[in-house]
Amino acid sequence: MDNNNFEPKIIAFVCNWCTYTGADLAGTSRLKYQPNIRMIKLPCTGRIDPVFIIKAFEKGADGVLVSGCHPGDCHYNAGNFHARRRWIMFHKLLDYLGIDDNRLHFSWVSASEGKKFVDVVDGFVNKVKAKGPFIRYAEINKEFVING
Amino acid sequence: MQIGYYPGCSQTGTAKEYDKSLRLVMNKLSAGILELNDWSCCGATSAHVTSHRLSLALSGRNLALAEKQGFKEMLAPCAACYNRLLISQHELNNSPKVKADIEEIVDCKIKGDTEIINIIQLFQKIGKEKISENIKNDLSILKAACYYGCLLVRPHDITHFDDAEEPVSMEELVKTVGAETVNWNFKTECCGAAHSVARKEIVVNLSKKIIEDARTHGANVIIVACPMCHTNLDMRQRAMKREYKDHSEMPVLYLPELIGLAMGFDNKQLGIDLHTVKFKFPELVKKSEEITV
Amino acid sequence: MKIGVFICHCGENIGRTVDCARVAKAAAFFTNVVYSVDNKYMCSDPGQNIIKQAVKDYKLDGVVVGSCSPHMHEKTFRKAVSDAGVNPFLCEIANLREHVSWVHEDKEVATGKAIDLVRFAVEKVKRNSPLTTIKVPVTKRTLVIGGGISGIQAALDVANAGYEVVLVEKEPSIGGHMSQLSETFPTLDCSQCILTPRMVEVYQHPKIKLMTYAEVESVEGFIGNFKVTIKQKARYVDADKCSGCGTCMQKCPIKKKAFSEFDEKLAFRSAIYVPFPQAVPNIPVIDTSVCTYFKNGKCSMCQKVCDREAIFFDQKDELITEDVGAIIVATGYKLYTIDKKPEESEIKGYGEYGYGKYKDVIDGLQFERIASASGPTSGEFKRPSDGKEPKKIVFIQCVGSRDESKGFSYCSKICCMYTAKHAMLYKHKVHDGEAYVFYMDIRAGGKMYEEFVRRAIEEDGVKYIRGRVSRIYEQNGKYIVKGEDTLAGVPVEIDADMVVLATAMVAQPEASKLAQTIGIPYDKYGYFVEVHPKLRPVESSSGGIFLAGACHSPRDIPECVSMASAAAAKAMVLFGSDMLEREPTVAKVNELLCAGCFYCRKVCAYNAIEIKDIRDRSGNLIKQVAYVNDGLCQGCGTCNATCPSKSVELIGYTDEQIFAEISALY
Amino acid sequence: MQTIEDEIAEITGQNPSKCYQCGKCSAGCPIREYMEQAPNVIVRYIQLGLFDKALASSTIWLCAGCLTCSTRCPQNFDLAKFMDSVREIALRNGVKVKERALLKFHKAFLSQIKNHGRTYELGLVRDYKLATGDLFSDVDAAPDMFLKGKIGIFPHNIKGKDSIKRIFEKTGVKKCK
Repeated sequence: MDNNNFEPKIIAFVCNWCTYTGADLAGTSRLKYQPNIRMIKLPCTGRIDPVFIIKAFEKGADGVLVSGCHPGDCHYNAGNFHARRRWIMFHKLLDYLGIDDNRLHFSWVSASEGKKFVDVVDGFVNKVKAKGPFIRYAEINKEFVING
Repeated sequence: MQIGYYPGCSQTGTAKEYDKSLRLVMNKLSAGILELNDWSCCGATSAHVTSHRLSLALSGRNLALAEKQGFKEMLAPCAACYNRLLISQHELNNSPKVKADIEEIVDCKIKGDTEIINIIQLFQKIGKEKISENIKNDLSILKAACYYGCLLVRPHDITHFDDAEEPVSMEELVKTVGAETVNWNFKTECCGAAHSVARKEIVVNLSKKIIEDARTHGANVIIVACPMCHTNLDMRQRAMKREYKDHSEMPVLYLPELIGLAMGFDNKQLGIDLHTVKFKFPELVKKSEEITV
Repeated sequence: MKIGVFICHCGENIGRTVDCARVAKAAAFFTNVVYSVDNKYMCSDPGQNIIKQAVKDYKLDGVVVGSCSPHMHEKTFRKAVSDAGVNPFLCEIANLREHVSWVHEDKEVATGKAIDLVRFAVEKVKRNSPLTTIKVPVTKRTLVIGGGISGIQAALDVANAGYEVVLVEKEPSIGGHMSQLSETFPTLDCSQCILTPRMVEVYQHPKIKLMTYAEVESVEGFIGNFKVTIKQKARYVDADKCSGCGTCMQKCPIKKKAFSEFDEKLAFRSAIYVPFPQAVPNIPVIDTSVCTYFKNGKCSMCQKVCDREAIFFDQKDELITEDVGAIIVATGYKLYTIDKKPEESEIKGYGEYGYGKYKDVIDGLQFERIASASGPTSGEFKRPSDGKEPKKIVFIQCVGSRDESKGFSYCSKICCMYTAKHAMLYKHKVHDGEAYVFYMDIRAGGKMYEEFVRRAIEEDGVKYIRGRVSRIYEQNGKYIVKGEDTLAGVPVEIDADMVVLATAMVAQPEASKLAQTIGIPYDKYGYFVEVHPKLRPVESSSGGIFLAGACHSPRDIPECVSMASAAAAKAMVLFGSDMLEREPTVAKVNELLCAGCFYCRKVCAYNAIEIKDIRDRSGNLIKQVAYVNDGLCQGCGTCNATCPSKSVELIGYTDEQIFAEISALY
Repeated sequence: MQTIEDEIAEITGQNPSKCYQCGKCSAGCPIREYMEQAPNVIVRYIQLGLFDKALASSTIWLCAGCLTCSTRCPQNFDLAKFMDSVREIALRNGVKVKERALLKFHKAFLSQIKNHGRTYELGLVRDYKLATGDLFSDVDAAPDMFLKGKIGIFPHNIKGKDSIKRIFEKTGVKKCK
């Protein structure tokens, strides 16, 4: 399939205090980024359950972006540390589930990093565009439909 | 310990006594230095003031040769050569683009892993113990002003010399061979270097300042580690005499010459007699005779 | 559930790139949406009335507003909804401005994204449950960390408003750097004369608990309810018994071993000492690193001569805990210095100035001590090396400031002014003396500041030379200063008797450690960071923790004082109400599911999860389950994500709600 | 169109606008008193786009490359390297060099390298003297050095002479004589 006009679907799980606010800042500074991203606001990256991400892929996302406060300045002192610790295990799980972990991107974007937010989004969107659509789960789902 | 040796042009001419004394001392310390085959000029000042790429390439060639000859470390006793080789290596290692360009020009690969060392590092590597074992003469009557000049210590982030403003590593060596050192201001002040021929008056004035500061701080000899510095500080004293009627001579020795004296060699063996300013210490000569008897 | 959708044009801001009418139409077809409309300004009164009216007319029990960021107007709309009699937490915001119209250009795409975001919100609100805000009590006490002018000001303001204050200072006396200063710009009034009364006021204030020679060990809890542990270092002197007569200090045999910190190493002090005569409290401490008794038990002179028997060599450090509702951090700054032995100093550099090598090349604070009437030279200008009066002084600005290679990139802000003051003070005392100032720019922004500098130049004849000095070296008793006047384009060489370096203001070395202890962010220099540089300059991002003075950035006395008062005001705002309202986003435990593994406790940063016993009627323990303390829970949801049996849920962000949002994708 | 400022940035890998004109370089420059403009002024010229002024200045040729400025610059701006690049550009653009003698010396020096691989004093002195026409300076030093055998009479030609020629051609530095 031709990836040039392929517009990936990307779900972003962001924390309310840093990245969501950073995205607001990108807005107030009228920066522009690619529209493929749909943000889901959570209080803290610590809240993000790996299952969310798998769910996202199952529901047809081509990529998932996770972003929160920088290590050290989590609004909840330690939430993002726990999150970070969780990801380390999580990569293996993804692999096991047949999801190329290049489709998953973690980054730390603070409330003051509107520009960085834009770079992260554009960078990741392009990366996923290059990889093409994530069909595996879609197909599996089809099979389910067929075989009832 | 087998160290590569990049003499540099001066060593074959204006600074042949530097070369002479160095080899002599190294023999005495039974630490071999092996001359780099078919080495060419590093380009010195003239190259880098006219073309950045030229200076990189000229030094690059020698770096490549050193690697061919399998030198882990290579000594460049001339501060200028040391500086050019080091900077070129630094720039090559820090920019793949530049590296590719220069490799194409000199048409061979440059790994850039030969450690370029200066005269002071050389003696540090040999070690104070080993040096002091070979000391025969008492140099305590010498009040030495150690003159580092520019290119030995700068740029600091590349040379990583002990201190950019107040270096002391040469003093430590000089103390090891029994001479006293003086604390003075112009350790790293510039002598005018490459302007020696074309703008002599500049060099004469700068060098005069340096010599006088050494004198006022009680020095009776200046120790250098660079042929250019030596040319300017020693040879130009003739001109100083004409410029400043009251100028009284100040002997200038290369570091290896001083170490040589301590080891009991005489002026002739070390080539000190080739200097413009005569250097005689009867007491010393006597002592060495006593020992040889 | 009956949901109403309201799309705001925000004038042109959203309308320009998003077809709001189309979004509203599209939303009308979502399940449970019974009403959908767009309007020019939703946040305006008429706009809000549309919502209220619709709630009544269509019996809405869920509302989605597509507008600006929830951080802007979520409160506004939730209030509107609750005014209309619907629980405010049944209102969700879709961010169509910051996240759509302002960041995308293509109207088609933007509109599409807007519709998606509204769908997300609808799916979420469907699963919202009515909530009531949590109320927690406020402890109306304030902890002030640091007893410099900022800490003193903040403490006095809060205390005078009638609230208790705990003031913690790590040095033996309060007063900070201001107590070291000779005179202050631009009025040239005596620093100690204006400060000392304040220090005494603090000491005598019934509402202030002063703890000097003490440090904050740890901070637990959250806004309104902090538990602070403070380490009171052993003074070896009983504060209640000591009368401050000072006999111990006079008799102490240690005379020339310890440099006086207060006099910036220009004088010595005894082993048992108060930093300076006007110290508050006027109770000495023993410096165990030099005291003979602590070295070899030989001497106990101070104990012998103390008729109050106030000296106890066996005194130990003790830990004290205090409950406070607000914390004001005022830990101040340190001067960029190189101690007399450069190898011992934490900062290298400026060898070209002979800084740390030459006795007469000193820094700003040392000059303050020399100029101060209470200083080692009792205010007479004598240079440290030989005590002679300097006839020519060179002042150099921006040493360590605006210098990314040797110091810090930032401007230390106060040096221009204090250098002008130094030169002025010198000229006033030594009339035949010459004062030269090397500067890069003169930054004299402030009331009567520029005028002050002009006075130094025009009336007192201080010579200003624009350029950085390159080298200073000693030549027969003089210090040769090599500079360039970049305005005239001529080299300048001055043979000075003394050189004063206006060295940079830097963050306290332990600042970053403290920041981690109390949980506030700090920048790469170690300065503490405010929530918003323009609109919330004295609040840290941790609720209830405020910033005052030079711990935030280089600033002069008036700025420190005003910042301190601002921080105090913020604390008092907090104390204005007895109960704190908090978002009800807290974790809840499903006790039936909970297996009692208590992983959640391990990850909870607030110790909000307790162990609860479940007993049958006859009171036998059946099992233990996790229990969330609403007061402590901050709602980060880490427990939720960690719980293996999914029996902890974060209200407002339940798995169900998030799955719904995800499923709503495309 | 690449401006001279861009060229400099390319050669030195640093942006001239980094310099904030504090003058510490000029303050510490050993050659300062002989220069027609202070080193920081040359940077200023470039910053202001007054390229001709910069390229024509004697200052760029008097810089001895002692690196004092680069070592002490508070902005980590390598001024010595900057000066090299300005000189290089001046030559490329055929700007009339005020410090003829210095340039002639450098050219004489390079021609030695080009032709023999190493410098060879007699040749160097000869070329230089002929170029500058000042035959009688250094009368104090030269004979003395000559007698002491410090001035080689015959050039020492290295084996890899052609590789050196190649270097000169490739780097476009042809006219050394």
